[in-house]
Amino acid sequence: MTDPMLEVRNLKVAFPCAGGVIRAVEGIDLITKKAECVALVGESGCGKSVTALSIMKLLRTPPSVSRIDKLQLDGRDLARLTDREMERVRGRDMAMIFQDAMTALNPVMTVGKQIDEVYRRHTRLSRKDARQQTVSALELVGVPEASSRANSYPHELSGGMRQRVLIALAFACMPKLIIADEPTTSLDVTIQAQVLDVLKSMQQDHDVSALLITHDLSVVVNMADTVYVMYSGKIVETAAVQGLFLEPRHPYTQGLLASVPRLSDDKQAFVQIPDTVPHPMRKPSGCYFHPRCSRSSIPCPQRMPRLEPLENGRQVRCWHPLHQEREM
Amino acid sequence: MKRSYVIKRILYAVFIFFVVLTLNFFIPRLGVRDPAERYYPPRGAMSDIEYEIIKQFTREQYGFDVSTFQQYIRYVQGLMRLDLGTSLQPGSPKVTTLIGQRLPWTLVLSVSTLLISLIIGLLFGTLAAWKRGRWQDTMLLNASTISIALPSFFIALMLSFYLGFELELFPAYTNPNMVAQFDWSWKAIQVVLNNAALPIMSMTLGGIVGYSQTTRNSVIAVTNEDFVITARAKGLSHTTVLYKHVLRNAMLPLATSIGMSISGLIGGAIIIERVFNWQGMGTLFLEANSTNDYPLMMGIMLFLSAFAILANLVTELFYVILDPRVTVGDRR
Amino acid sequence: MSERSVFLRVAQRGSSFLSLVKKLWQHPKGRVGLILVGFLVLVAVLAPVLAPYDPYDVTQRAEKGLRPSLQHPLGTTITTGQDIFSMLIYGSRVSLMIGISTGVVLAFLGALMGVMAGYIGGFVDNLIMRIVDVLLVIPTLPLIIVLTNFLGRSYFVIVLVFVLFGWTGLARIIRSLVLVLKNSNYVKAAELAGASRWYVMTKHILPGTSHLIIMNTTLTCAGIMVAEAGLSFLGLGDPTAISWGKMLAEAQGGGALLFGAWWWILAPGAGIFLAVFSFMRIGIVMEEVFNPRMKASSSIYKLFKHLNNTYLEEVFRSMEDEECPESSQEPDYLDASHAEGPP
Amino acid sequence: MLVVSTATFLTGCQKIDYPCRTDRTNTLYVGVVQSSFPSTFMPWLSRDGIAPTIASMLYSTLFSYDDDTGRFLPSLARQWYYVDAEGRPIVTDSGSIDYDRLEAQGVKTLINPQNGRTEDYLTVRIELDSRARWSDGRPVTADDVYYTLDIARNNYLSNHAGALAWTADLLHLYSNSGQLQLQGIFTYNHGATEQGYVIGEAERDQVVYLHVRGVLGAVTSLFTTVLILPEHIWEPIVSRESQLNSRNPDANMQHLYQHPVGSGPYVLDESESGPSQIVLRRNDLYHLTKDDSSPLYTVETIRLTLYQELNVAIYAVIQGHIDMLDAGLSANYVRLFEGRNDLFVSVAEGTYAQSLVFNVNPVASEQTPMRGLLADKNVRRAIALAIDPEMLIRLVANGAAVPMSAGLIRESLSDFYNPNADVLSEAQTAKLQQANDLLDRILPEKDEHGYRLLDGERVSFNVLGHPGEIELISFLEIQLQKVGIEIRYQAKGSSPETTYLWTSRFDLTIQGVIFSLANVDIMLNAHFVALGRTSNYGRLIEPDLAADIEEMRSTLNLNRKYELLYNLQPVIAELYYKVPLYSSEVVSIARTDRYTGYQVVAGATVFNSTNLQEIQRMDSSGGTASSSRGSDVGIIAAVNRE
Repeated sequence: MTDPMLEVRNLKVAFPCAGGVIRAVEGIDLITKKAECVALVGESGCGKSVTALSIMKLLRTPPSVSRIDKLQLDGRDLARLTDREMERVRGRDMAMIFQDAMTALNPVMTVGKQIDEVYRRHTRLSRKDARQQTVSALELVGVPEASSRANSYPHELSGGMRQRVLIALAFACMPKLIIADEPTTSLDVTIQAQVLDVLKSMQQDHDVSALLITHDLSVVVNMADTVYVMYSGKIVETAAVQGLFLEPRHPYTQGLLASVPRLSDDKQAFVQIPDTVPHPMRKPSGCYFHPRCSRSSIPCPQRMPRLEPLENGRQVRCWHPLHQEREM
Repeated sequence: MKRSYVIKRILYAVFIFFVVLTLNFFIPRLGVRDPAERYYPPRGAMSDIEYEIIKQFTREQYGFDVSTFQQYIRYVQGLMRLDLGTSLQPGSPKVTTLIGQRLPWTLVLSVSTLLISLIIGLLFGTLAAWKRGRWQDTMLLNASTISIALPSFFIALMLSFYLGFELELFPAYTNPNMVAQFDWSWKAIQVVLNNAALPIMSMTLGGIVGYSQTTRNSVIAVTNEDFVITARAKGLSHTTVLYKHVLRNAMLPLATSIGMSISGLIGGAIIIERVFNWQGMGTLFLEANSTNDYPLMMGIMLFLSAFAILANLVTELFYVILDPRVTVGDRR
Repeated sequence: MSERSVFLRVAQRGSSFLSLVKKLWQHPKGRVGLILVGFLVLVAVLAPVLAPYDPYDVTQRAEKGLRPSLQHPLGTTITTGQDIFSMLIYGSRVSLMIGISTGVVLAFLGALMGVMAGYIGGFVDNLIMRIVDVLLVIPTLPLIIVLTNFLGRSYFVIVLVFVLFGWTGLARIIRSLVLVLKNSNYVKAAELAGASRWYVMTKHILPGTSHLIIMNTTLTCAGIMVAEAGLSFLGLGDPTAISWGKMLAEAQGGGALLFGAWWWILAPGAGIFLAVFSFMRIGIVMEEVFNPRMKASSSIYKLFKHLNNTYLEEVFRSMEDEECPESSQEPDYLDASHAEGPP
Repeated sequence: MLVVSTATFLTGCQKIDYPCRTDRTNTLYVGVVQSSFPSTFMPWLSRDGIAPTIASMLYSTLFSYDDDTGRFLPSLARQWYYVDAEGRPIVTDSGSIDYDRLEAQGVKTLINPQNGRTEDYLTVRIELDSRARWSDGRPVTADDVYYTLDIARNNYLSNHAGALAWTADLLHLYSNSGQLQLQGIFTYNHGATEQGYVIGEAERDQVVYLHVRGVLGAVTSLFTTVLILPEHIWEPIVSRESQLNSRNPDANMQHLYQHPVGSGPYVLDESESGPSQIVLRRNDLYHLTKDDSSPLYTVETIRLTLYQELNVAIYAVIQGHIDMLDAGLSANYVRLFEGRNDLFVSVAEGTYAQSLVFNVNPVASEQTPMRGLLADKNVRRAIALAIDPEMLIRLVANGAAVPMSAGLIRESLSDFYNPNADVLSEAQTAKLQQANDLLDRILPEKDEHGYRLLDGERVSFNVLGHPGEIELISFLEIQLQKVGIEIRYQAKGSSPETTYLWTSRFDLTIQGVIFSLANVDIMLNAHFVALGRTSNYGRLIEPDLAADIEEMRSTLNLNRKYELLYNLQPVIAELYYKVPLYSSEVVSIARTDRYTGYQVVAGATVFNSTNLQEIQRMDSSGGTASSSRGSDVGIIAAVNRE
């Protein structure tokens, strides 16, 4: 078994604010192997993006407070790095693709320049060479007429192009890990597919590990190898992608799957999970999911279940996990 | 696209200028039967007939002998030749000459005020945004409330009193010899700086706070933008992020407020010039007011308006460079 | 984008004036502002009772240039021996009167123009916005000086001029808010239900803008007070009345600086400061009350200063799986009145 | 950039000595308080501020006038006298004018060239000083005098020539048909010899003959007020098309105004003068000298600096930026200078009197019941009695003033002052009693506040004044309360003529008057006779007074003139039309660390021609020059009052 590329142990993030503390992430573990694509799935507000930012160490200490037992990238302990050292890791060893390319790109800087910056920062390339690299990086992600597009401002590009620029930017130094935070949410469906293709081929061609953060299970199916399902700051289920889709063990996962409309199986009703994610400051007692859970029983409102290991490295956090009952 | 935008802005500025100059032409003509009335010299001991002659002479001299429309045409033609009219001061100096004499002195004050308050304001504002919520930030917030509540002329009086009279660090009032004996020598420049110290100080105090506040707010706003996180995710250092990404974008709202203060640059020093007896445009305007020198007053008004229009236009065009997103259409 | 949401938030918090005052009172800074304004109004109204001397009495020549003492708490003027404390008290009348009356009239005009421009749109909007553009480039102070020269020096003229040329700022803000409101669902619903333009304007749009107007009015009042003091300082105010600006002008003209009579300058300056400060305080607090985001963001940092580490550790510990959290409820020592999301 | 600006800013923080503090030259730095300097030096046109002073330093009059004694002192001219038909001087053996012979032999009947009518004239012979030079080196000749008087009287050439406008007799009157008529004098140029007057070949350029109608006052003021212009400079430029006018923007005319060529003691340093500073240099060609033939004026260079505010100027004196201040200060400031031995405080007797004027005869449309009340002499008298001048002097004028006689002639003019005219100098309590007695008879009814009622309405007057006079009016308010009359402050407009004097839109107003020997004939005429002609100065219609003033003004006999002046004072006093309040003293300051030897001159600040002649630079090696001025000239012209 290869060493994990990224190993996160017991990440906790809280946002103290007037009236209490927002518990954003409550002790999650994540492992990404080399060249593997791991998906972190959950509804909005469950702490996915905070997790991503924490891994990049991009959260500022006011307003957030975080604790982590272990943060290792390719065997290197990131948790102990100073800010200065961390700067050298970001962009070179791990990079991030953001959700909305419109806001994630500096509006008053040409896209080429924004990519140049990465090379200028992490390599010893001259200005001219950096630009050459930029152009080829853009070509790699399928931007036509890359050398002239490099001189465009973000607002002059289409949404898909912008997202490609973001991908090029993240892959510029061929990092070991890519964190993609909802990389396609803001795009049209057709373009989504194109961009996902680009992302996937980039990831696989260059053997880059990826942490994909999304709420969209269809994306997960196409991209991911392993899936972590997150609910209200906690991991509720982990599984390989097939296992999870075929046989969800947590009621929440089941709900998520059920809420995705499927053309193939029209017998299955389109089900929605009732209510919404609890407010991060007013989480229910016991299992956070119990108010919305149809299987809720005595222990559920009292105690939080542990993340129990199952077969095939699967894990689930539930008092009443779904097993074979599913067949019935 | 950009060119058409630029042309549009220029045409609009010209349009506004025409509206302003028309207003400027008609305001002194409102509510008086004989607009030349304000131009007649004091009657003194003249008899009716004598005074009639003088009035007639004055009407001819100042072009009131033709119809209002023709007067307007003449006025516009005069402006085309950069002629703002003739002052009622003895010797009938041209308004433009008088403005030319005073303008540099006002610019000494206002440009240095602008630069100093901008530089310090940027530093403080960035610092406050950086140290958001700490004492530096709180202090700035309180300072901004206080500085608005303390009118600049009061600050000026207190500075004049304390630094000028009590400590005798700076001249409490401007020495007019400074203007008369100015010869570009190092010594003369020193004298000017020495005299300008207190007026500049009293004007910068408010300016610094204002710019700090604007800078702070826009830096904070920009810091929360996604692209700043992107920049940090690229591994850029704090300072690079600050200079290349945050400040550059934070400059946009700041540019508007700089544009606003440039347009008010000359007229804004009126009260301070008065406190320190600084021989600039402000005192010229007040002199014109106290001697009822209407052509001079209206000439200065038009000049200030034109300056403001120009400053606004330049800001808008500058914006095109600063913010590539601005192309077509009105930002407002 | 965020502006829009702020506007809507401001607009939707429509409630009565009284509850607004109540909210201000509950806010510690707002309370200070309210008390100060109330104090100033009281001083202005009771000026004849409070003033120990007749401030217009220029006949006390034996008492000239006295330093502050028990008899004259703020001393007397050098030129005429007027009691500065009494002048200060009477000066509040002019400041408050001009400030408040101009502020209120300005609010009406600015709101009217803004609502018209925003709601009717089209030609009216164009016209009003062009007027705004023109007024924006004409230098205000020189223009006021010109007009007082033409129209005479009285407070009526000053208020008139302030109103004529001061409405642009408010009108622009109101216009942007109205543009947002116009597209909001309840206005659309009213329009679909066949409500007349006038009805929608007065019943839906105006109430929606009322808070913004009130907030702006307090800030305008403060601004007008400074402007009035400036005009009086330049000798363009009413020559017979006592105002703080005119007191400063007299102090300067009467050689207060030469004689070192600091009390003569400090007193009216303090008056101006107090009045403007109190109104600004109220305005700023209103801004916080209507737009709590601002407050929330700044209070987080305050919170961090007083952050209790053991409490935080407790929170983190409670996140652990092993220790089942019995008390997921918040301990109340970090309690504040507002509960808001993270920035 | 930050570094540069910080550095420059810090250099600005150093204390810097101003050039004048170390200036070793004989340069007098003078501060002037007004809004702007004259940019042109047209000697007649501007009467405001420092302009006449500068004009009188750049140009010269024929004679100067000693206001205290009524003597003429030589300037451009050495002497003048009336001549008889044969050109012989009409003087007594002692050299003074022989009035007996003047009336008998001096009058000559001539045809007025303008209207063809025959009129009576006197002939004046003026002898110019042959040493007098224009600053371009040319001699001052009789032609210059003729030219000056010609254009001064010609309305088509010198429109509104202010200096002459005051001398009513020299004004050009229009008949109803619009025809120009000359009144007063006309010059008699080269035809003098044809008329039989003797002019020697050698003195051709120095002798001027004038034909003067019987208006002595006009002539004397002409001698001492009209600055003589150089014909050779002005004649080519002044024409009917380009008139002499203060607002004439014609380029040639402006050149003429801005590059003055005069005959005064100083010349303008054009290169150094600007909008905030005027530099005058001593004219080397100036003909008058001291006895030891050293220059009459000891100060070589005068640098006038413009200050817009009095406090700024005082600060400049205290800081040593300037040596003296050409501005009257409030007596409040005296306290500031106490104990400073580097300052000289000049407290000079004032020639300027504040008076309270009643609108006794408003135009019909402005008549109100209250103004009607003012037509009653007893009401005016009661008001005059109620005013306590001592209190006003002590409290309003801060003690720096002297009481003014009700006859409006200063007490210090002891030869002319009539003590009988001082009708208001009793004890205040007695005066108040009298005033109340008088008013009780006219207005017996009072309201609950003690104010008198006229037909059920409170007797209340508005006093027009500028804001600086509010204090004075407040005091009057208190004093008039004691006789049950209410007065209120009313703001004056910017121009007295258009706002109130001409339109007679006022009840009472504060007016400063100067009645000096030099102008008394004109001013009394303007203030008490010239009804409808100028402004409301003269809306008092009193035929007897008018007749006396007219005679005083037009008599050929100076003795008679002064006798009439003496007799007029009680008449004026008893009319209570202009009630004197006080005459303020002129307080001014100068530094003593560079110059010494200051004199106090009546009615003047420290910056006056006496001081320019007397003061000495402390470290100059000039020594002490004697200070007597040419005393042996002008004997004939010297006026003997007896």
